[in-house]
Amino acid sequence: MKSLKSRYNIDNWLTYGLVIFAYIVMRILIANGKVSFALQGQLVPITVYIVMAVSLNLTVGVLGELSLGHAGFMSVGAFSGAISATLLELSVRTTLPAWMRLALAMIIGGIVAGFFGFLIGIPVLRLEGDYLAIVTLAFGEIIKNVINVIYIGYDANGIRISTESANALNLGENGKIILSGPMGAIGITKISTFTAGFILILITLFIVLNLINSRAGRAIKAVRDNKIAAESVGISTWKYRMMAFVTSAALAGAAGALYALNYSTVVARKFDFNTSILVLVFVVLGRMGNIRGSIIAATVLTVLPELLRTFNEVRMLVYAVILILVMLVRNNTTLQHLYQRIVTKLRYDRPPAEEGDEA
Amino acid sequence: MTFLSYLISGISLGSIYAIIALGYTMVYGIAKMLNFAHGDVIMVGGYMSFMATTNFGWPPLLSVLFAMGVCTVLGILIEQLAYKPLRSAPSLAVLITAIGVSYFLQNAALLIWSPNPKSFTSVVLFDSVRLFDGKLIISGTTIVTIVACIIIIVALNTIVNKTKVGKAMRAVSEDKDVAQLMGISVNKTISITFAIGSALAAVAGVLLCSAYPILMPTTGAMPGIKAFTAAVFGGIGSIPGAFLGGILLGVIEILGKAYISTQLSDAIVFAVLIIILLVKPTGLLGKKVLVKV
Amino acid sequence: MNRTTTKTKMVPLPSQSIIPERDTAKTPILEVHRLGINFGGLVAVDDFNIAVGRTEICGLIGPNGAGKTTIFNLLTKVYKPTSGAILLDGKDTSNMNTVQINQAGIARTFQNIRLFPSLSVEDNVKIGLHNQVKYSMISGVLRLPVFFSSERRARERAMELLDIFDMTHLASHRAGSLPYGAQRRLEFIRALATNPKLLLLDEPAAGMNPSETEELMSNIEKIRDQFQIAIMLIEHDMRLVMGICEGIAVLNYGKIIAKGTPEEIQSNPLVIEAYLGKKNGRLSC
Amino acid sequence: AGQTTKPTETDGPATPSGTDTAPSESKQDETDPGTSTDTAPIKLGGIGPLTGSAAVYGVAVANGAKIAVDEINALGGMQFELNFQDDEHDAEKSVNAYNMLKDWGMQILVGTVTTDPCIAVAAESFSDRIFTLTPSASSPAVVEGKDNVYQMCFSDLNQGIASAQYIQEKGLGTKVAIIYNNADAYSTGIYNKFISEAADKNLEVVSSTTFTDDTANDFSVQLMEAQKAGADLLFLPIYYEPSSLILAQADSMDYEPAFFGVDGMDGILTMENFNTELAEGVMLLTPFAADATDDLTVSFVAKYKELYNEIPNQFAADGYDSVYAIYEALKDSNVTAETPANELCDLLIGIFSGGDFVFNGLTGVDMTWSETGEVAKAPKGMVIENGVYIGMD
Amino acid sequence: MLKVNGIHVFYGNIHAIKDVSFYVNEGEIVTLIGANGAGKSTILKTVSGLVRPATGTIEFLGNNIVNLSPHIIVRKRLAHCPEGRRLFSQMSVEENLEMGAYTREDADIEADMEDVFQRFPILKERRNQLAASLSGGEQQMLAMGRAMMAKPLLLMLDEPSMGLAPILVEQIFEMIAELNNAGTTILLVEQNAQMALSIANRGYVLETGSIVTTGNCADLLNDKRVKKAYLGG
Ligand SMILES: Nc1ncnc2c1ncn2[C@@H]1O[C@H](COP(=O)(O)OP(=O)(O)OP(=O)(O)O)[C@@H](O)[C@H]1O
Ligand SMILES: Nc1ncnc2c1ncn2[C@@H]1O[C@H](COP(=O)(O)OP(=O)(O)OP(=O)(O)O)[C@@H](O)[C@H]1O
Ligand SMILES: [Mg+2]
Ligand SMILES: [Mg+2]
Repeated sequence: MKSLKSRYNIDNWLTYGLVIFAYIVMRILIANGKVSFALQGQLVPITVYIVMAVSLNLTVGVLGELSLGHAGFMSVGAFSGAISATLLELSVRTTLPAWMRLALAMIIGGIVAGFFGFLIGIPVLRLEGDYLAIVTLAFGEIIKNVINVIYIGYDANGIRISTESANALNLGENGKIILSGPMGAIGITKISTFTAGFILILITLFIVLNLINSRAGRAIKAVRDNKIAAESVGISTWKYRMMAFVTSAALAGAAGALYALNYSTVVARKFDFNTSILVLVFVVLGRMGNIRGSIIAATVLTVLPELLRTFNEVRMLVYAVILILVMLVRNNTTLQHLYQRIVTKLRYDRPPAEEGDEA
Repeated sequence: MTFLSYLISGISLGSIYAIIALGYTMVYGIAKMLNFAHGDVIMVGGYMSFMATTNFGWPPLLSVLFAMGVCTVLGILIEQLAYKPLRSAPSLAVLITAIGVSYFLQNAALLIWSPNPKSFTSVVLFDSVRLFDGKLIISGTTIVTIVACIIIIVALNTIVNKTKVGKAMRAVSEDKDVAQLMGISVNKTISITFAIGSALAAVAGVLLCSAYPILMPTTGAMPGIKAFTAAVFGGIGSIPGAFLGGILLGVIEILGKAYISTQLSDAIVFAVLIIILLVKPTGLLGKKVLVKV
Repeated sequence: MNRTTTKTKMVPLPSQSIIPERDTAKTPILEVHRLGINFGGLVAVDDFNIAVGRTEICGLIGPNGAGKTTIFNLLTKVYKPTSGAILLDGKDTSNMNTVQINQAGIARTFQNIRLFPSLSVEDNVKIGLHNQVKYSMISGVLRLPVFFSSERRARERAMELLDIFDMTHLASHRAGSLPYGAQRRLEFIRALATNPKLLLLDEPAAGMNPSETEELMSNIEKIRDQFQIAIMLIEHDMRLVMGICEGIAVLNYGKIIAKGTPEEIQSNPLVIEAYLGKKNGRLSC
Repeated sequence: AGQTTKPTETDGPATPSGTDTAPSESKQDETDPGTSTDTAPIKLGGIGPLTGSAAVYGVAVANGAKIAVDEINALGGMQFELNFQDDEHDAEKSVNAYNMLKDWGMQILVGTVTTDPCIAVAAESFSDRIFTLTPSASSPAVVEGKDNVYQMCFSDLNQGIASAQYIQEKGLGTKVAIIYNNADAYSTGIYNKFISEAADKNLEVVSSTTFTDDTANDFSVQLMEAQKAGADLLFLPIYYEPSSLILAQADSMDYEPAFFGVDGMDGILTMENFNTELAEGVMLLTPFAADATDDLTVSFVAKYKELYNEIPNQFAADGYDSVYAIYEALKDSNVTAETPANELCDLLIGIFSGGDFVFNGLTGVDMTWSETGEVAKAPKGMVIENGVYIGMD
Repeated sequence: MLKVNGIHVFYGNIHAIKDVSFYVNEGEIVTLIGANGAGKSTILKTVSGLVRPATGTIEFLGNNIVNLSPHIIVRKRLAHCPEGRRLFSQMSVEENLEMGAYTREDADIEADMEDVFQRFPILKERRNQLAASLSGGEQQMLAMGRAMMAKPLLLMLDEPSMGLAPILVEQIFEMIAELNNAGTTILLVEQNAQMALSIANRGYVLETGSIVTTGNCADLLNDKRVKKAYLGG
C-alpha cells in the first residue's frame, strides 16, 4: 500500500501545479489579448478570495471551529495595508517601486491582522462551538463599526488621527486624507497585480500545506477531533488552537491588503458578515479541510455571478438556486448508493459461483 | 426617569429581538442547524401580513393567521426541498444551503414586491400606555410582543418537555440514528420543528414590522443576525435564554447608545456580548453539555 | 512543596503499596492519599489511598458505578479532587493540568474510546509522540532538515509501536473506521507513545473475545517488561485481571473494600458478594 | 482574432456583427458591415445596485434611464442602447460590471448610482478615458481629480451648505438636532459640511446622534436626546426609509419639532401605504418632486407609473436626466456608434465644462457644470402639506 | 421470522459484508460471533435499517424491509440495542427509558419501567441523573433497559455484556434467557462467545464479512476452529 506520506505529497504537488498552471495559462491568454476585460478585472479578487478561503479552511476545516468573522481580519489587513501603502507613497523620499510598497503593505496587513487574531483569540479560544462562532461574528461587526468612525490624514507634520470628522484632522497645506470614516480609505493608488496575487497564493499554500502536514498540524487536527484525548497525550489545546487562528488571520490580512490596493477606494462595509459568509461558502463547497477544493470553489463562485449577468434581474436568484443545487448534489447519498449498487451488480450478478477471490 | 425611558426603549427593542430569537432557537436547538434563512422567512411573514391588510383589506388578526399559514407551508417546503436531502451531510453543508435559501428568498421578494420599501400598518390595535404624565411611554406593540413572547415560551416549553413530539424532538437533536431506532421519524419531527419555527417567524415578522413599520426584501436580514446573536447569548437551545438574550441585547444596545455613543452602538453591544460570554462561556441560561470522560 | 492538600486533618502517609515488599527500596511511582470527590450530593470517590510500584501491574475493580473511571479522571486532572493528594514520582501534582500530567508521565486510555477518528492510525500514534519527537512550527513550515529527520524518526517509532499489536498494516486506515477492538488497541498504543511512567488502562479488553483478550494480556506484560513502566488497569474481565495483575484494589461505592493479590481477592467474601457473584468467585483463571 | 468566451450582453439587440473582436475599447472595426449608420446606437453603460439592500436606488435610476432612452430612440435621429448592470452596492462588483460593459463596447457611462462603488469605477473610467456622468453619487470624492466624471445630483457639500443657509435664512429653527447615518458616506458628508456651515452661520446645533444601517430600526435614544436638548428643528440628512421610522417614532413620543430633510428624503410620500400625515410639515431640499405640475414631470411620472406601476422618486429622475443631458450634449455633433469612447469623452468634457451648455431637466432648470464635474442648480425648498410637496418660496 | 438473503454492505469502498445470508426463527436465540471487524455490528445495523445494503433482501415476518427507514422497521417491533450504548446523554435515565417505549401506546409502560428498575436497582437510584453522568456499566444497563422497554418481537443486542461487572454479566444472560422464554426472539452479538453459545439455540460464525460456519450451539462449542479462534485456549 502506498504510504500516506507520498499521497499527501502527490496531493500537494497537484495543488501547486494547478495554481501554477492556471497562472501560466492566464498569462499566455492575456498576452495574446484573448481575455475579456471582465475576467481580467476579476483576476486579483479571485486570488484574494482563494487566499481567504484557504486561510479560513485552516480555522474551519483543519481546526474545526466555525468562524463567522473572517472578513474582519481581511478588513484589518485591508485598512492597515492601504494606509501603510499610501503613507509609504507620501512620505518616503526615495520613492519605493510599486511592487515593494505592495509587498510591504501585505506584510503589514498580515502582521496587524495576525496581532488582532491573537487579541481576539484570547477570548475566542476559551469558548467552544457556536459560542466561539458568535464571538468571531461579534469581532467582525466591531471592526466594521469602529473603522467607520476613524479618520486618518497625512500632511507635512506627519500623521493625524481623529474620531470625529475629516475636518477635525486640521490638515495643513497639501494634506491628504487617507481614511475618511464611512468613505473608507480613499485615494488609494492601485498597485495590486495578478502576479502579486499569484505569489501570495503560493506563499499561503506553502504555509498552510506545510503546517497541516507537520507536527503542529497534526496537533491542530487532534484538537479538532477530540480535545480531551489531545490533552491526555500532552498537547496544549490552547497553543495549537491559537496557532491555527493567528496564522489564518494573518493570511486573511495579507489578502485584505492585496484586495484594498486593487481599488481606488475600500470601505468597511465591504467586510461585513456577508463577506465572511461568502468565504465560508467557498470553504464548505470545496469541502472542509480540502485545500484544493477551496481554491476551485473560490474561483468558480467568484466568477459565477459575473457569468450570470445574462440573466439580468433574476441573476442573484439563479445564483441562489445554483448554490443550493450544488450543495444538494455534492452531498447526495442516493447518488452514492446508486453508484455502489451498480458496482456490486456488475460484480455479483454473475453466476452464483464466486468465492473469496479478491486479495 | 430618563434612565427608565431608555430602559423601556431597550426592552421594546429587545422584545423584538427576543421574539425572533425564540423561533431561531427552536429550529436551532432541535435541528442543530443555523437556519440563516430564518430572517428571510420573517420578511415573508411581514409581506404576507402587509398584503392581507393593505391589498386584500383583511382585518389585522386574520392577516397574522394568514402570514403564519403561508410561512408554515414555506418553512416545510424549504425543509423538504433544501435541507432534508442533506440529513446525513455535515452540518455546515446545511448552513450553506440555508444561506442559499436566504439569498433566494430575498431576491424572490425583490422581484415580487420590488425593492421599494413599504410602510407597514401596525397590527396592534390598542394604544400605548402612558405613565407619569406621558413621560414614560410603553407602546402597544411592545406589550403585545412581550405577552406573545411569554405565551410562546410557555407553549414551547410545554411542547418540548411534556409532549411526545417534544420528546422526539429532543431525541432527534441528540442522535438521529438512535432516535430512529426508538421508532421516531426524524423527517417528520424535523418538519414539525420547521413548521413551528416558521409560524413563529411569521409572528415575529408581523411584530417587527409593527414596531418598526418598514418593509423591504432585506428587512429580516439584520434582525435575523441580531436574534441569532441573542439566541446564542442566552444559551443555545434554551428557550427562556433566547428571550432573556433578546431583551438584554436590546437593553444594552439602547443604553450603549444613550450613555456611551450612538456611533459605536454596535461595537458596544458586541463587546459586552464578548465580555459576558467570557464570564459565562455557555451563555446566560445555557447548560454546559455534560461529557462523560 | 505542599504535600497534603487534604481538607481533613493531616495523617501520616502509610505505606499503601499493594505488595509492600516489592518496592520498599524505591519510592512508588504513584502515591494517592485520601483522594475524594463529590458530584453534587454524590460521593463518587471517598478516602481513596493507593501506591503503585514502578513496574507494577495493578488492577482496579469493582461494581459498575463504583468510581473506578472517576479515579482515573482524578489522576489525569480531568476532574479536580474535592480532597486528597496525588504524588507522581514523589512530586505533588495538585497544580498540574491534564497536559502537564501527561508530560510528567501519566498516560491513559478511555472507557468510551476517544481516538482522533478522522485521522489515520499512523497519525494517531504520531500525535501520541508529540512531545517525544519535537521540532518547531517554523521548521515544520519551512521544511528545514530537522523536519525530515524528526518525521522519519516519528514514523519509525510509530511503526514500531503499531507492530506490538500487529497493526502496521492498518497504518493508513482512518482510525474511526476501525472495528471496536482495534480502536481499543490503537488507543493503548497512542497512550504508550507518550512515553509514560504510569499507564492507566480503562477496560482495555472490552469488546474483545477471549482469544483476543489472551493476546492482550501477554502484550500488556510484554510492554511492562520492555518499557519498564507501571500499569494500572480497570477491567471487568476477571480472566485478565486475575491473570496479570500483581495487586488488586476493589472499590465499592467510592471506597476501597479490599486490597490484595488475585488469590486473596477471589476468595474475599465481600468481593464475591458485591462484585464477582457466586459463579465467578473462586473460578480459577 | 480568436473568439474569447466573454459574458454576453443583455439588453436590447445583440452587438452589431463584426465588431465583436478581441476586446479593446479603441479597436473599432473599420469595415461597416452594411447596416445603415444612423440606426446603429451609441452604447450607454449603466451601473447601480439592482439587488441587495440598496436596490431601491439602482432600480429607480435604471428605470428612469430606460424611459429616457426609449423616448430618445423614438424621436429618430441619434439612437442609444442602454446596458444597465447590477453592482449590489459594492465597489468590487461595480468594477466587474464596468469591465463587462467595456467588453460590450460601452462608449459612455451613466453611473454608478451609489457613492463608494462610483469612486472605484470613476478611477477606472478616468484611466480608460470613458465619459462618466453619475446620476446620484454625490460625494465630492467622486469627481475629485477626474476631469471626465460629472455629477447630475447635488454634491454633498452643496446640500450641507444649502441646508444650513436655508434654515438660517428662513429662521426655521433656532436649536438644531441632527440624526445622520455614520456608516454612510452620503449622510456623513452632508452632516460634516452642515456642521461647519452652521458654525459659521451661528446656527446652534444642540445634538448630533447617529445610527448605522445595522441599527436603523430604533431611534428612541436619538429622539430623546434631541428632545432633551430642546431642539426645535430636526435635520435629517438621510434617506427616506429611516426618516419614515423617525417620523413615526417622534410622533409616538409626542415630540413635534420641525423636520428638515435633504434630497434623500424624497420618496417618502410615495412609499406604499405610508401615512402621509406623519410627514405633514416636513421640509426638504430636493431637486425633484413627483407631483410637480410642469409638463416634463407630469409626463415622466405618468410614463413611469404605466411602465413600473410605481411613482418615481428622485433617483429615477436623476437617471432620466442623465441620459437626456448626454443626449442634449451630443445632439448636434455627428458622433456615431463608431466614435471611439475616448473621442466621445473629450468631446463631452468640452461640452459639459465649456460654459455654454445649459440643461433643463426633471431635477432642475438651467443646470450647468463646473470643470470639476459638479452640477450647479438651484435646490428647491419644499414643504409637505396635505400629503403633497409645496414649493417654499 | 427474520430472513436475510445475500446482502452486501459497503462503507465507502470498504466491502464490509459480503453475500451474507442467515435466518432467525420465532422463539429462537441466535448468536453471531466473530473477531473484531468481522462485521457483526454492521449486520445488525443493516437489519435495523441504519445502514443500507447494496444488494440483497431482508424479510421480517414475511415482509421485505430492505430500504425502509429504521423508524418504520422498529414499528414492526424489531428493536436494536446498538453497539457503544448510544444513550440520549442529555436526557435523564427515566427519559431514556421512556424513549425506549416511544412506539408503545399501552398502559403497561409504567409497570415495565418498574421492572427495569427492579432488575437494575442502581438505575432507580440514578433515575433523575443525566445519562451522560452514568458510569460505563450503568450506561450499558440503561441501554439494555431501554431496548426492553420497546417490548419487541425480535430484539437485536450488540454486545450487551460489555463493561459490566461479572455479577451483572451473569444476570444479563439470565435476563436474555428470561426474555426469550417470555416470547421474545433474540439475535445476539457477543464477544463472550462461551456465554452466548451457552444460552443460544444456533450460532453463525463470521469472518471478514462472510459467514464461515453455522450450526447449533453445542456443535459450535465443540468445533475446533471456533474454540481456537473465539473461545480462547
Ligand atoms: N460528572 C459526573 N456527574 C455526576 N455523577 C457522576 C459524574 N461522573 C461520574 N458520576 C457518577 O459517579 C459514579 C462513579 O462513576 P465511574 O464512571 O467512576 O464508575 P466506574 O467505577 O468506572 O463504573 P463502570 O465499571 O461501570 O465504568 C457513577 O455512579 C456515576 O453516575
Ligand atoms: N463507519 C464506518 N466507516 C468505514 N468502515 C467501517 C465503518 N464501520 C465499520 N467499518 C468497517 O467495517 C468492518 C466491520 O465492522 P463492524 O463494526 O461491523 O465489526 P464488528 O464485527 O462489529 O467488530 P467488533 O467486534 O470490533 O465490534 C470493519 O472492517 C470496519 O473497519
Ligand atoms: Mg468506568
Ligand atoms: Mg461491533
